[in-house]
Amino acid sequence: MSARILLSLFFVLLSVLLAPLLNGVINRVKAIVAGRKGRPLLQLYYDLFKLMHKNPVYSHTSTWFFRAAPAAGLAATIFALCILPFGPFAALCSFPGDFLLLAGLFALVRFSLILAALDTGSAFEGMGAAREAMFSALAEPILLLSLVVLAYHAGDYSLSNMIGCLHPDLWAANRPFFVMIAIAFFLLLLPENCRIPVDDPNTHLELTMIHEVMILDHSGPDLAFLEYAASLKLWIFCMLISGVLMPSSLTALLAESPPVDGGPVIAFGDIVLATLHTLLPVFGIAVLVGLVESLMARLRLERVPQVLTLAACFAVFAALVLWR
Amino acid sequence: MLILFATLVLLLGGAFASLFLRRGKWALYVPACALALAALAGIGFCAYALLQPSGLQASLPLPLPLGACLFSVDHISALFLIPVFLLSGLGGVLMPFRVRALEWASSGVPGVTVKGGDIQHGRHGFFYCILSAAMVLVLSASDAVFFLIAWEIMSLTPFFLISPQDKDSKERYAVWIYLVAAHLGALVLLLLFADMSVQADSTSFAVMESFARQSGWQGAGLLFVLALVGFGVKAGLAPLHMWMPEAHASAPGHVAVLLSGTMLNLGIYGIVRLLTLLAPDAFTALAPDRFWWSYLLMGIGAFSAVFGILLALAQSDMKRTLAYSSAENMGLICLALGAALLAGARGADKACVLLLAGAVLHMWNHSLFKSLLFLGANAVKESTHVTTIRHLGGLQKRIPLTGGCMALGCAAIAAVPPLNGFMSELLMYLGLAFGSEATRGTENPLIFWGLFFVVGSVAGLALFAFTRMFGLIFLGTPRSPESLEAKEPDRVLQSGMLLLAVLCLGVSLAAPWLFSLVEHSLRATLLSAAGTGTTDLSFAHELMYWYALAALVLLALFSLAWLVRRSASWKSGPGESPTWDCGYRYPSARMQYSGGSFSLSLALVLRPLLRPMLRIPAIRDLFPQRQHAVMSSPDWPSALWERLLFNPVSALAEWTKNLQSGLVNVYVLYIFIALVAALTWALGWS
Amino acid sequence: MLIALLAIPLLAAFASWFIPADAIRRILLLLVSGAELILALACWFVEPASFGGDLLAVDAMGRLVLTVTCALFFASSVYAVGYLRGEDRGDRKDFQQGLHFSNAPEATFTACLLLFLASAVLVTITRHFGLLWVGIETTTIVSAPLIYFHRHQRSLEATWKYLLICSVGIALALMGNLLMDVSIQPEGHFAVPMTLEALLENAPRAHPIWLKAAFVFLLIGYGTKMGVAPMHTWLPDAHSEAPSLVSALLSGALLNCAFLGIFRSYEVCVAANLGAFASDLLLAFGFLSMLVAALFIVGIGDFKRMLAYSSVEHMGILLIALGTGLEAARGGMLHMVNHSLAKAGLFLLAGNILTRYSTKSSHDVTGLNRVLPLTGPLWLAGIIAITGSPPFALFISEFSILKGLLHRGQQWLALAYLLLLGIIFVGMLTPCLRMCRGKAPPGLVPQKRESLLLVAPSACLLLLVLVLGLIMPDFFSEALNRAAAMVSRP
Amino acid sequence: MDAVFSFLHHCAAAALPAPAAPVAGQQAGWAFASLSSLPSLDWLQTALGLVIITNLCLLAAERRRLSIRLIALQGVILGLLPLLAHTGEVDAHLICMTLIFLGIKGVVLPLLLRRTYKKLPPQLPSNPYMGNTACVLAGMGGLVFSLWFASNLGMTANPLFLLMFSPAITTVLAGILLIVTRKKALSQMFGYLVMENGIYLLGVPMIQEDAMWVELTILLDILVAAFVMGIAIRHINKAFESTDVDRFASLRD
Repeated sequence: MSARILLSLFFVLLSVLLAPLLNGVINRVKAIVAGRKGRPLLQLYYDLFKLMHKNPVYSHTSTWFFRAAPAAGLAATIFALCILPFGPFAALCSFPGDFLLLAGLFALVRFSLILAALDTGSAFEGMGAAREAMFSALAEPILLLSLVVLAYHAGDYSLSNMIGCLHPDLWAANRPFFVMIAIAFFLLLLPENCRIPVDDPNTHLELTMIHEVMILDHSGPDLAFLEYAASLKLWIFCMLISGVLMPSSLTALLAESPPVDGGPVIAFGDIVLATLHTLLPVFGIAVLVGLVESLMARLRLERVPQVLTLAACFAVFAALVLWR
Repeated sequence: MLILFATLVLLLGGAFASLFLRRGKWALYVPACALALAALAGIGFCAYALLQPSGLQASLPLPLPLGACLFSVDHISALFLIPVFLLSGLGGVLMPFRVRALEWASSGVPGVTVKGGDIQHGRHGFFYCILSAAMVLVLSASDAVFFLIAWEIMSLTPFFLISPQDKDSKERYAVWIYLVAAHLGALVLLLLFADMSVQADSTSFAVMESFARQSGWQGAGLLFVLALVGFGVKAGLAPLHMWMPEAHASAPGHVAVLLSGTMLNLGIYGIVRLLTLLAPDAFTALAPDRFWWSYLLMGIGAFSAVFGILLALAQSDMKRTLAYSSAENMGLICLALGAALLAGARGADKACVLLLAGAVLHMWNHSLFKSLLFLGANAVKESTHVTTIRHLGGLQKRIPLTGGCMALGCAAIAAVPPLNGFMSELLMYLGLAFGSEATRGTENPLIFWGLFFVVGSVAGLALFAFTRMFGLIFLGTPRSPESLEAKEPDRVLQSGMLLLAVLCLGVSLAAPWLFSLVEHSLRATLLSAAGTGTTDLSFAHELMYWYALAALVLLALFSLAWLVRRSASWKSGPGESPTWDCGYRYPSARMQYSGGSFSLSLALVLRPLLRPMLRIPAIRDLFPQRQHAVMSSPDWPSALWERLLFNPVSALAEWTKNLQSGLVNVYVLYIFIALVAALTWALGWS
Repeated sequence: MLIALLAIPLLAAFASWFIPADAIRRILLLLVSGAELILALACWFVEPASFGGDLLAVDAMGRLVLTVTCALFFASSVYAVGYLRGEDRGDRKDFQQGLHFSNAPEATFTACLLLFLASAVLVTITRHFGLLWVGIETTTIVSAPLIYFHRHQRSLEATWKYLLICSVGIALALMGNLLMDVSIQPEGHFAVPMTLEALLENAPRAHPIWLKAAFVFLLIGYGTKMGVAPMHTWLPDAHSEAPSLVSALLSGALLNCAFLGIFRSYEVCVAANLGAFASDLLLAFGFLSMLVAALFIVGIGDFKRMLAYSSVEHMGILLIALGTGLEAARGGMLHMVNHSLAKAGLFLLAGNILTRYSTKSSHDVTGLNRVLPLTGPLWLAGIIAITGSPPFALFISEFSILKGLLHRGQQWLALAYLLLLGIIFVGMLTPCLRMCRGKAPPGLVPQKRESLLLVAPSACLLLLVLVLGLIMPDFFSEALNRAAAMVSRP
Repeated sequence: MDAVFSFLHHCAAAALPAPAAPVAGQQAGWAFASLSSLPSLDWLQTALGLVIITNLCLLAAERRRLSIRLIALQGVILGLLPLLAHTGEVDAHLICMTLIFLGIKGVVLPLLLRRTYKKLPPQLPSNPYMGNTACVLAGMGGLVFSLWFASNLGMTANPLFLLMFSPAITTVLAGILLIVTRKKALSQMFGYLVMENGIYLLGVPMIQEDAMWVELTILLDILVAAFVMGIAIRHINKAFESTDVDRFASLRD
């Protein structure tokens, strides 16, 4: 097992560990803006830990879909994490066309979640499922379009090469393009991760909720899996945006250093630097999400598609900019 | 080639044996055996044909009135033949049991057949075999007249199969619209082949192809449009799909398998075959003045895909949902073909191969999962006698095996990894991406991106449609007594579904090998003109390997998570409780989200495309009466035909009836007028 | 041989007036029609000696029509045996108007049938224009009593219309014959014998404008008899009111005879280098017929009238085929044969349906497949055949006509042709499906067995159409070629 | 009604020589030596003019009794035509034919019609579908059409044909018009007879040519007889209690 794979594995583990922190950051930002002290940063870790030791309760109507869905969702999300590059470092599984698989894995998550929600036979969860299905159906093509445009730009079809190793000069040459793609991603992040102008993650009983209402009946480890998978998904989106926004100086370094057998040698310091260089924007985006959540009110349901339309517009603009 | 003839003889023999036996179970078992044997032999034959370097040819000395009995099976035919054999064999094995179940259902008592039941076994078996044989003939015919005859036989026979019991006016309408569409489509093909055979002065496909190479067709564009319309009707491409929901919804399971699993493919086959006849190197060097062919294909494909899935997600009947989604999938295939044409013309070899392979594989996959879903729908219908979502629900607890297979099928059709549906769409996506890259500097990337977007939206909407269908029918609580008492179908149907489900999964596990198989046969036929081996497709193979691997990885991760969960909740075992009712004490099954409410919000968002019709009663009194809110989304693209074509013609015909007034004087007046007019014209004629 | 062909039915007709027993008369009918069929088939193997120059002589086209006529007549007479047995004597209630009516005497009926056969045979075996005209005129006279077999008001009305309109047509055809005689006369004062041979010989010197006028009169005149729109108006009435076997003969034999008249005139026109003019006229009337038939078939209720309009359509197709050129004409000849066989079969089946259901409305006939287990499927097959679907032979002929049209470079006409075919298909299929499917109307018990005499003739005819669609024997193909070559410009 | 008819009759009689004269003049102009050698050209032209006049009178006539007389008149004129149109020697064949046609057209058929008419129960005359004036005008239109048509035809071997053509077509068209406009079955038979007379007219020059066309027109007459005897009297009246054709329009779509 080469060092590179070990490195990738390490970054996957790092992501897995750090992902729930994003929620804490967002909540802390919201609290600060609202002038409150707020929950601890590590609140989600505590929650997850507690839920893992709770006994699950299942509805009479539910079937094995209900039980399998959280695990399936988590498995798919973790696999998605495996094909996502960590900054300039190639992903654990990097192959041409993997960005398509990323979208497909999101679809798998959604598929299992929706079915689990419908499995309870509750009107509320059915409602949530319908909305989730609707918004994600509208969001999926936009995500795909943004990704394919990125691939077009890179001339390569693996995420690791598309967003992982953007050369700063190249980035600078196409700055408007990347900014627009990033905005499109950010606008997709909001509905896909149930953030405020679209959805409110804090309440459970509103008739207008989407994601939270879908998982009303889950409990114990199942709920923990779902929450965890959600935070991982948020992490993935943040990583995508940071990958698009932040060209890595390491990439230039890698390109310049002569390849010694099995690839260029990277110094340990560089790795740490690049890691920080990647993590910072990720948390920066979390801060941004927190700010948006604090400053905006939730949109009426029928206006949510407008957010998606906006995202689509940015993606199309980006495509046009690139094509021109 | 002898094997092919043997399968044909088997099928025909089964057909006539069945006709001869007329009634009783042997009238169904004999054709079932024949179909199964023919399927085995046929699949072997396909494998053999795919291994041959070039196509196989043969002819029969049957004095056909205009053409000749020429057979030719090249790799394209073989690729299309595989699902035909597979599904006709499967359907054939299922046939006796399905027919029996239908008869039991009509008697109302399980296990009891009404004396002199209303299905004529012999006739049913006969036409089933004939339909299979005709499909094989269509795929192997290499002569225009022979092809047309086989085509029309294939188009006509389902008419006898769609509604074996002939129960209600809905089924009758289905039969009618099916036959009308089939024949009108065939008439267009008649014009097409007549013109081609006049120009080439021969009805043989080989001669036509060489004619196209040497002198080229006059009005090739028109011919192409005719082919697209004629074959598009059969493939159920969106504005021409009006027969599909009716016929597929009415057909019993084993017939629907043939109709949607194989017959639609033949429409695609026709388009591909005609492309090779009209422009033999269409996929490698399409002339610039024929680029609009590809645009047209893409346009129709995109339209069909989008409207197919939109209409599918608004249906209240599960079989209709499935039927509309066939329009979607055929649209996707058509779109990929069009994109491949464009990519090939622009020199984007990789994209062309990927798109074509994606189209072929998607055709296979569609055959598999659509058959699976139709069989599942049939199982639901047999156990509950309804297929409307309104009356179903909670079936998973009652028929878990059917439910599991259906869930797999739904996941496959909704393009969820790691199943086969996503596998072929993956190739299409990648092909489109490559196409956009290879055509850098032209306006084509925009087209490819647009298609990419369309495919993406369709996939998203398919997820919506099929989670809705599956979730509302199989999950939750039963909405009616019928679904409360659902029972698993018989073993044969169960194993049929299981087989298809395993195949669905197996195809995605065997993705790399299947891809290279398809790639080789495409290179030998459609892409033969583009020097072989120039394009490096190792990346696509890599992707396919990864895709096959992804299934395993996902499984491993899932079991890991499952284990973690089990160990976490090990201590006292899970608790049981009713679904949380949000504080309302008497929740009932009727409060669940229904099909209409599920798709309402999306239908409203997509109002301009879907044109939903809402009828929400206003509540006025203090004590309102029982009211019904209805959402329906009429199929406006096919209603357009009715408005623009059928209604004016019948109005005109109504008016014309006045001319036959019954008065003999008027009749003689007609003669008078005709005489004077003809005489005048005769003098004026120079 | 030719004289025998003529004499046998004539003698038998006279004999049948004097035979008292119905059974013997029916056997006589069968025998005569069988003998005629054998003689007609013999014509394929032995070239029959001509009589009186061209007065009685058989050519390729005549032989084709002759064979079809005799075959149809044989099928109809087999059917007639079963049919007449089922017709009860005396008064009975008319199901439409509730009035009582009785049948014409069976002796008259049989005699008229035989006379009809004789006159139709005369038309086919003569190459003389005058005799042709006489034959066609005689068919009109002798078929009128056949139509008026059921003596009720509607059939009387139909007979009246048939007689009046057809007589006008016949008169116009005579006028056309006269004009042709005039046009063909060379300088000087002598008559040309009106045999085909002499006419063809003299045609190149014919006076073109007179010949044009003659052709117009002949086309309108014989076209009236043939049921070409807009002169077709008698056809649905007569076909729907006549007994079904008479309808079968009218549609399958009579129309062909009239077509033969047009065919011969067209031959002369082609020989006189007026082919282009004549073919334009033929195409115009052909398409008009198809159009009219299509519009009348859509939404029609009466299934016998539907079949009648379908005859109008097919006559239109024949004219189109004739006017289009060699290949199409070949298809046209085939089409004529196929149409006769299929249409006669359908009419015979319609008779079965009518006796069982006692209604001609396709709205009231339901569950045919259950009520009449043999007639029902055959009826459906027949409708599919007559609308030109493979594997039936009408598909082949329609396809070759289409090819002919395209060969002439008339894409728009080809398109119109297909469009009309499509409309007609939908129009005919709709009532047919309505009839075949569904539940039997209350009070009708499904019949387990049907009389073979009533089903076998049409089954055989339809089988023949099917076989011709899949296999084309060489000698038949040769005959078609020769017939088509008669009207194609060299 | 009678007054109207007599007025029309006079009108027609007054108007006819005018169109008839140009007919003769024109055709005399085209006819060459052979025609002018015809001994009785003037008589022939007068007879043709009379035929046309009787046509128009028939179109104007309302009462069937009058129509029968007019048909008889026309029949006599037509029966004499073979003699008038004859160029060579008068032989037995010609005399025979003349007698036959005179007998059939001038005597037998009118008598038959009369007998039929008498047998039918008396009925009020029913209005035709087209008024008298319109009928006559339409007949004139037919005359104009036939003249135009004849002017476009070329010369024939026997100029008599050209001479006969225009009256023949006029008569045929008038016959059809009669069938179209009349309501009574019997009146339609008149129309048919007139039409048949037109055909006969064109056939007259052929009598000396051994062509059997004119003889064939006899068959038409037999057809008419069959009509009148078989249908008009025995059945229609019995079944419908009327011979108005608008009573039997039940067969329609």
